[in-house]
Amino acid sequence: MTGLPLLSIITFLPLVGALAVAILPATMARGVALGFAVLALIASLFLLIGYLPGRPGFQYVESHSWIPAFGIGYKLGADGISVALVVLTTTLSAIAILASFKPIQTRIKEYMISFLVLEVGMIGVFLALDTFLFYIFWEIVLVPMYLIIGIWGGANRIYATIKFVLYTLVGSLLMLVAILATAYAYQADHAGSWIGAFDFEMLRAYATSPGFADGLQLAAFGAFFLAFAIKVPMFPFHTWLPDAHTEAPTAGSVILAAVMLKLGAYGFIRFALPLYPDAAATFAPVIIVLSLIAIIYGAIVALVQPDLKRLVAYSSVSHMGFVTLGIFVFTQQGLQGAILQMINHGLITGALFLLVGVIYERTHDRTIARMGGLAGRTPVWAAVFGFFVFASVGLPGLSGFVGEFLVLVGTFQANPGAAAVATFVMILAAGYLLYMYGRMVFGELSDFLTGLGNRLTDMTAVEILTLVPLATLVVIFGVQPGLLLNLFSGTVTETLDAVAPAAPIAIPDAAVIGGIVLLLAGIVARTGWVLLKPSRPVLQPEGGAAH
Amino acid sequence: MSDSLDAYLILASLLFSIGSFGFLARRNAISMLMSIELMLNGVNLAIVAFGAFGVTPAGAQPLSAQGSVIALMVMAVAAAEATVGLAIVIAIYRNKKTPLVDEYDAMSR
Amino acid sequence: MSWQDLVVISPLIAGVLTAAAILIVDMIRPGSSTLAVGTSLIGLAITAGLTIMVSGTAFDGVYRADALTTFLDVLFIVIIAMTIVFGPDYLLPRGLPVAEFAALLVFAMTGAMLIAGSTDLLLLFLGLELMVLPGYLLAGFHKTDSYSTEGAIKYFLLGSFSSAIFLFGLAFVWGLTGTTRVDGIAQALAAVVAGTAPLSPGLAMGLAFLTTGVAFKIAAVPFHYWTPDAYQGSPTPITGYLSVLPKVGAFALILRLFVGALGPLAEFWLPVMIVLATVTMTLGNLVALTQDNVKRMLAYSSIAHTGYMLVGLAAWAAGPPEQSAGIEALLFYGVAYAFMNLGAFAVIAALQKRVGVTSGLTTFAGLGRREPWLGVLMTLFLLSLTGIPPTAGFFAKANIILAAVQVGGPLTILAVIVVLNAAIAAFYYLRVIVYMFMRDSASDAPAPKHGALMWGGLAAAAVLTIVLGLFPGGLLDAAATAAAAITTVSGT
Amino acid sequence: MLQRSIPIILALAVVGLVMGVAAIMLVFLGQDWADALFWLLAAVMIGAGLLVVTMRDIIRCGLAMIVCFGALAGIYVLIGAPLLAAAQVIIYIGAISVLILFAIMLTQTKDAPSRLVFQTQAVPAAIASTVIAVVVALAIAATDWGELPERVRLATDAMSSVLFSDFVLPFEVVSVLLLAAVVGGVFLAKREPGGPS
Amino acid sequence: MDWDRLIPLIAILPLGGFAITALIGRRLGKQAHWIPVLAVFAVWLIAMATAYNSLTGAEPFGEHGYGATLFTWIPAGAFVVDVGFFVDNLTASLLIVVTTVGLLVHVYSIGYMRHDPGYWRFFAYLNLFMFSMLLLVLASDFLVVFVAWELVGLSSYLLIGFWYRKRSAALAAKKAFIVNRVGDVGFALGIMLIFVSLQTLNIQDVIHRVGTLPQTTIVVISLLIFAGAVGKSAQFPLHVWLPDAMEGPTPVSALIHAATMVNAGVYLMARSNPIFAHAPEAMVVVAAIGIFTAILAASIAMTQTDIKRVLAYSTLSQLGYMFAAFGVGAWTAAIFHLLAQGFTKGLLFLGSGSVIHAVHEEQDMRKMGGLARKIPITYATMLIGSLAMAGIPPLAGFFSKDEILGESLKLGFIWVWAVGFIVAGLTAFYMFRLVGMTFWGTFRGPKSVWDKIHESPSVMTIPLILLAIPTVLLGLFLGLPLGDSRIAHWLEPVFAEGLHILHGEAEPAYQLFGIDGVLILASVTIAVVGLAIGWRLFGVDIGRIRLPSRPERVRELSARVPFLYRASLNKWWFDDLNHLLFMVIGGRIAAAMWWFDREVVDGTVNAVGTATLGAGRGLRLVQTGRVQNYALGIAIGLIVMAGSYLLLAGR
Repeated sequence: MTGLPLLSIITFLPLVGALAVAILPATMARGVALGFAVLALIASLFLLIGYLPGRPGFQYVESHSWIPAFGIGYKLGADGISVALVVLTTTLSAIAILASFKPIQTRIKEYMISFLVLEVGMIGVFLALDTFLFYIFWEIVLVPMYLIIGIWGGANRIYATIKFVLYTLVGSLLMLVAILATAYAYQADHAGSWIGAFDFEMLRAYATSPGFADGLQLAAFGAFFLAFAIKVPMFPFHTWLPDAHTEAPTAGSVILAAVMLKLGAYGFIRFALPLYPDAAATFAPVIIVLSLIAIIYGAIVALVQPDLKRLVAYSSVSHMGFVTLGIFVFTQQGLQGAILQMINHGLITGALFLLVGVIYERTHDRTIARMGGLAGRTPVWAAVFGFFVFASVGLPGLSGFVGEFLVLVGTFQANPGAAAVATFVMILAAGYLLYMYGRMVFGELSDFLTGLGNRLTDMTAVEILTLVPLATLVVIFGVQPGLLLNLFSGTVTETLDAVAPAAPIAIPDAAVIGGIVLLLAGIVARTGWVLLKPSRPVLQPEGGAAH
Repeated sequence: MSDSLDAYLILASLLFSIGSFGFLARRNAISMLMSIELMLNGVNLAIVAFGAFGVTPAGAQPLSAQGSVIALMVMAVAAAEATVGLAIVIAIYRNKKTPLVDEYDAMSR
Repeated sequence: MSWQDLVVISPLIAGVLTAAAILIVDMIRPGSSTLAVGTSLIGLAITAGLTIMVSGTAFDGVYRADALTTFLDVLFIVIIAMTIVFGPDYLLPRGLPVAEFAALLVFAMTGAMLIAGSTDLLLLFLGLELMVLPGYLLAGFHKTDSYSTEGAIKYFLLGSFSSAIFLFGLAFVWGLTGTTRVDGIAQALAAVVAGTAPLSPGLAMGLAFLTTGVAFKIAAVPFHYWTPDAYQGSPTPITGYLSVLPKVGAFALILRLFVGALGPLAEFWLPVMIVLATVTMTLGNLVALTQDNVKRMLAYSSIAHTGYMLVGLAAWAAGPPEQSAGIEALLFYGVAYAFMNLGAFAVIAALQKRVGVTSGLTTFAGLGRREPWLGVLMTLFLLSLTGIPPTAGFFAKANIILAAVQVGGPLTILAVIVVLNAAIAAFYYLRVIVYMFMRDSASDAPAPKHGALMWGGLAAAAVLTIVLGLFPGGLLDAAATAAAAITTVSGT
Repeated sequence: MLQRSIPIILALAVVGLVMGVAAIMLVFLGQDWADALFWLLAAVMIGAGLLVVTMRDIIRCGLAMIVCFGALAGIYVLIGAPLLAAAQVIIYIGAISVLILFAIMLTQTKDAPSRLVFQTQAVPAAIASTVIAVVVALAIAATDWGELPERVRLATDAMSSVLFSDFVLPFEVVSVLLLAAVVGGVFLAKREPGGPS
Repeated sequence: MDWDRLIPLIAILPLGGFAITALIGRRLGKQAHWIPVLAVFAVWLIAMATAYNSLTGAEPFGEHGYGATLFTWIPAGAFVVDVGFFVDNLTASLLIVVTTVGLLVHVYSIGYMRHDPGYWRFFAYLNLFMFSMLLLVLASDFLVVFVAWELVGLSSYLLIGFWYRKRSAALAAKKAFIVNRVGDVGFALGIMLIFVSLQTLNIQDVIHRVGTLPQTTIVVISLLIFAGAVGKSAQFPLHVWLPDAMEGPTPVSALIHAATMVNAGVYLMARSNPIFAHAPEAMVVVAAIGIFTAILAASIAMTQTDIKRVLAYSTLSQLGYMFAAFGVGAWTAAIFHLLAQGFTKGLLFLGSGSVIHAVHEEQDMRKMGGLARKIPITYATMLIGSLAMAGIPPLAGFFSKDEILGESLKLGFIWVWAVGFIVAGLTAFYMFRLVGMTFWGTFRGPKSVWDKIHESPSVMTIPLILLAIPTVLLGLFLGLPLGDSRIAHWLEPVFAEGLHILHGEAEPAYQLFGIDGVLILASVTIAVVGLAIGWRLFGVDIGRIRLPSRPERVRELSARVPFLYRASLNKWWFDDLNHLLFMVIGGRIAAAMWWFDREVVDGTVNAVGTATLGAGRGLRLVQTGRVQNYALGIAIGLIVMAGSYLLLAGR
């Protein structure tokens, strides 16, 4: 490779941008921020072009000793998955920044800084090859998002943002313990030398042979699982998501849905599977059951959401369920489909949130029931919205379909029953999305919207500009998913070789029954509790709801 | 009787616990100070007793001498503490107009 | 007493002289804060220089200037320097003298340094007293303020009570081992461990009293009661000092006493330490959740941090004595904790420059708007206290956890408890950020002007907080050598 | 009036009892006088101590404390540390007690002596301190100190040599300690011109 | 000719037309129709050429058709999906119907949609549909078929909901899409099962290798594919969407919901016939569902008053015939009926559109009557169509329907024949009920309307005439000579293998003066009977033949069978059932789940928070502010400490 540390450049360009924004006057904040976001995007495109899909292992690796005392290194590297996700991140960050030009009018400097720092963290997560470095980036992501939701968010933003951070923190801190324990296990088995104890490649090599002790594997995988499951989010750790999505500003929701949810799935693929294969195999049935629950449950709950953003949020739960499902059936199609689904979900849901934002800008309302007949008033918006709604429904020819179908095929090989269950969500997805679309776009213009008069304008050029790239990508990946699939097929094979389940994963009745029993127990217990005393959100500082 | 270490130690512990009782029970700041002095004296008695009866390990200074010196130091420390304590008592007395500690509860929870 | 001895203890002498110098200068030119600060900084610089230069043992071994001593001494000196720097902005508007403030601080520092270096029970006790006595006085430094004096008397009464307890224990240990020397005690106890001598009830009780006394000084639950009141009442810069120096100093005492002297009995007091650590951090965090006064909240949080540090000690006690990871983690944590906590309190002090400004949460409402830089700095310190990378606080915690998992067994559970506590703690730290950035300011009074010293000190704290988080390597090595200095001794 | 003097009566009773025992031991059992003296002093010390923590009038408490320390000094003599006894008399009775009495004078309120002597928690306090006493006593009793059969008389020169060889550093530290205490104490006790009087 | 370039154009041209019109159509205004119409015309030419060459067995098509791969769509390990086309005689036959009807509908729409503000949108959608439908027909890979399958669903959604301001239209569109999805789930699962068991999705490979699979697997696969067909072809129980789909503009109903899309199910099964051949059990199911749908729909059609809904139910009924035919193994007959219906139904719907146009967008037949004089061309063409539907020789409908009935009887499915026989009668009846109520008798609408009624413009009538031609001649062309018909020759290579597997030995020879003749007579008779009853009740007015309509008799008869009448009127309450099941009960479940999510899942999270804070609130009470309390605490702590140390020492 060239001597140029490309990955570091991609990762830290936004940071430079943040500093620049901090120094320069607020009037220039927007431009500068966008500029650096675009620079990062361009840099990441260089990576995309320069990356050679065929080769195994990582490319553009940069490795420097950082904390020699513990063998912690600054190590970045890219494989197919990282490349795809990094480009996704840079693209959507740029779009999100552009999209927040108009909506964000207060404290624009702080906003842009937070956003750029956020981008640094996300890219770092996708590129880090040192478990410690990974954790650091992982946590860095939290703070800017916390501020973005908490400062520029909606009415109930503080409750939402604190919930988001605390929830995520619980998981990630346990993951820290797991990372350190793993490192120590490695060190203890290498004559007390810390060298390589945090180096992902070394750890992976060790994990394949001789492999970590079972006890450690189970415990550590458990911790990783919790951290990632909360981030994905998997049922039943998903309840921070609707709140966060609903309260976050448009761009925040976009990034949250498009990239941050992917961090968890990426973590599963990059770290949890290769490092603890046996534990992963042991956990798989449970995770599959949880994913199935998430897929169906998310869709069903989405059916009755009065709030537009909440509906999309629950649809995310459902769609991300496909991702985790695809990962843990341990089949080529499943895993490839999962990764594809990650990217597609990023593009589609991101776009959906942008479109919701467009309407929210004009109406300052997200209640589906108050909308209606937008097709007549804002035809362009209606058309674009329809496009992405159908992409989200999983219409063939658009990218959403391929990922989902691959996951289903992969699942079918491992466990037809699971595939059958998951496939039924095709109906539900059509159900809630078309209900929402028809309710908002068709019919006569609702009284509420009529009341807005000519404030209800169609999309502006900038808004269209933010959506065009997404739409194009959705079509391209729908017609030529090979572009992506070939990118990371090699990596997928490597990962799967690490896990390599002997037989198709049988979901033990115990897992299913256990899950159901837990649900019922939860219902009973909680109902009792509710009847005893109605609980209200308490995680918020007194008076937190107020602006 | 007066030749048994235990007697002196128990005496010391008695003094110590009497002092602690005073500290726990009295309301007046100065009474509490006095109680602390009692406790310290209990400690001193124990130290001296150890010094008088303890076996000096080989090569060390005679235990009795050590004991006395330590006791001396403790006295000095007690004196310093008394100084500081009384200064603080006087200062707070100026603010609160009462020596009764259980009325110093502006800060709680 | 030889020339050599004097050289070895020269840092202490320098400390005392500095204090004296400050007082004398103040007599010549009364009330000149700049002069006082200047004198003390110069004196501290000299002290630091001496500390770094000298090494060896003095007074046939009762005082050792080894790596640990140097490490801690430098830390103490920096802490005091920062506190002095933060002082004037708060003291002057309230008509409090800077000179006595500085002098008392330096006295306390000398005491802490003495603890760091002494290997003799009596000397340790005296150092402890020399460290805390000025503390009592400083707590009540704002003598016309009823809160300050109330905090002071509570601190003093309980403090001397615990001193008496500590002394009682000391008496018994001494009486049973016949020596006040740390190494001597260690040998005597080694005999006990070896089984040649019994672990008598008397000794056990002595240890119990010692532990209690020390636990009080580091504000471990259930001996923490003085902390919230004393912290809340004291003048804010002094609160910062109180939350750091006496705590770290007491930990120095713990190192010398429990690691140095009682090391052989490690697995005997290990269970107690584990329980103490768990209770301490949990209670500290839980109660901190409910506080609306930031100083009081940070007081409880400091209790929690004590718990984290105790985990480091427990990690050492549970492992083989020569494995010093736990001690290193403890030392590192002490340093990180010192800077982030000082910084946080300094921000509060800066806010309180205008007399009458409370330390309530509402004071912070809209700070991000009114004084963005203070807001950002506070955020940084709070994040570090939370343990969010890339800050010193994060690496310190990670280090503690790493030490714990290295031992494994019950300590792994302790590590999990630590992280769960960290999650709880996040709530109340973040809450302050909520007020600073997500609430609108109650008062629209113009922001007071802060002195260059204040800014300098804050900058230093901030830089240290970040640098220690990003490049902890150097400090890690220092901590390693320091820890080695003591573990090797007790290992034998 | 009656229960006001209960503590005094109680203390006197203890003293009388012990003195009686001592007298009996001396006269009838012909024991050596040291034991008797020990009993006597112990009795006085404990009794006075009890008075210190129980009496209502704080000035009398102070006086009782002096008595208590005096008795302790006697015990020091008995145990063979006359020099320390001297120090006790000088430092405690001479300095600290007087200091305390001054403080009492300074902080006497108009309505002193105050209504209530004890905290509401006097009973638990009593229990707690008793338990401490019992625990310690048991521990002492259960421990084999391997002590000498009889007490060692302290050689004064030995003490001085120890003080100025081994304990020279502590000695110096103590001086610094006192200095610091004085500096701070003076500042704190000094009446502010503006402050409340 | 370079077919590899040409055939893809069949699908690509409409796609291009769609893209261009969608992007710039708005500016083109009333000229927006040119691009789409021309595109479809070009497609028609190519398709005809292709069909001709294929049917004549010219190279490269030959006997068994010709396919080519264009590009690889999904390369995922073993799961490789190629996009390519495959043309054989079955494809060719479908191409003829789809492109012809499509072209005519396009032309027709120029007139029909003239005054609609969404003119350009309409043509864009139509082209999108053409693309999807042709892709469906041409695709050589099951997954690509599935893609087209969904795309036709999309275009149907868009076109049904074309008049989006009408809430009913929007709902109908949604209903159509979702109900279709139910079938698609089955289809998708079938595709997965096929891949997992055969490691390929190429249709030709699959149908040639399917025999190697275990019986049960094949049955499951065929049932799953059938599920997909049921959805798309609106068979019971997924038939509910089609009548509602009439909310769309009439040309749409003609093109999508009568002539082409709804036939996709039959096409799919025919395309994968060997799979079904291996699964007789599945075939029986197909036959049963098909014939049941036929009678069900026919029974409903008898009482509907909305002209388009009547036609819709007749469509259902005829589709039921096709399924029944396929189920009994009379595949050729099924396809024959498909072709015949394609034209006939297209004609009838366009005619009804012309009628509706004439009476100013009125669809209720009770407000019509006597239109024959006002709109003669429409009348004539629709009369032909109705006769064809009724199965009056020698029109197309007669041949195909007769073959279905005959085959089913001869293949031993007497019950299918019996029901089908009744349905034939009913068909004739309700078709002439329609004609009678619409064209004969006296006009029942407002006078003002009557005066303004006039024949539609030629751009609309010409397509009617053009469609009438195949309606008349197709049967003669394809259905003769009896027993050895041309259509049979066409499809022989497609079905031979499957039929051999199914029936083994060749079926008995055709005997005009034997059983087959009897059957012909029977079906003609029943058709005439039904027709006669229709005339008797609703009147007739063809030249000499005149009868008045007799409403009171109708009322009397319907009163005689009250239950059946109400059932038919209320479509056997299927919509109500679905509403109850999915809207009411489903809604309840969803609401309950949301409650669960808020109170249980999220509630637990919050409860943890509450508990933690509560603990904090409790513990802070320890901090009383009284020094002695603190001291006591310390003392107790000391005691505990001492105790524990002593205990530890004790061990």
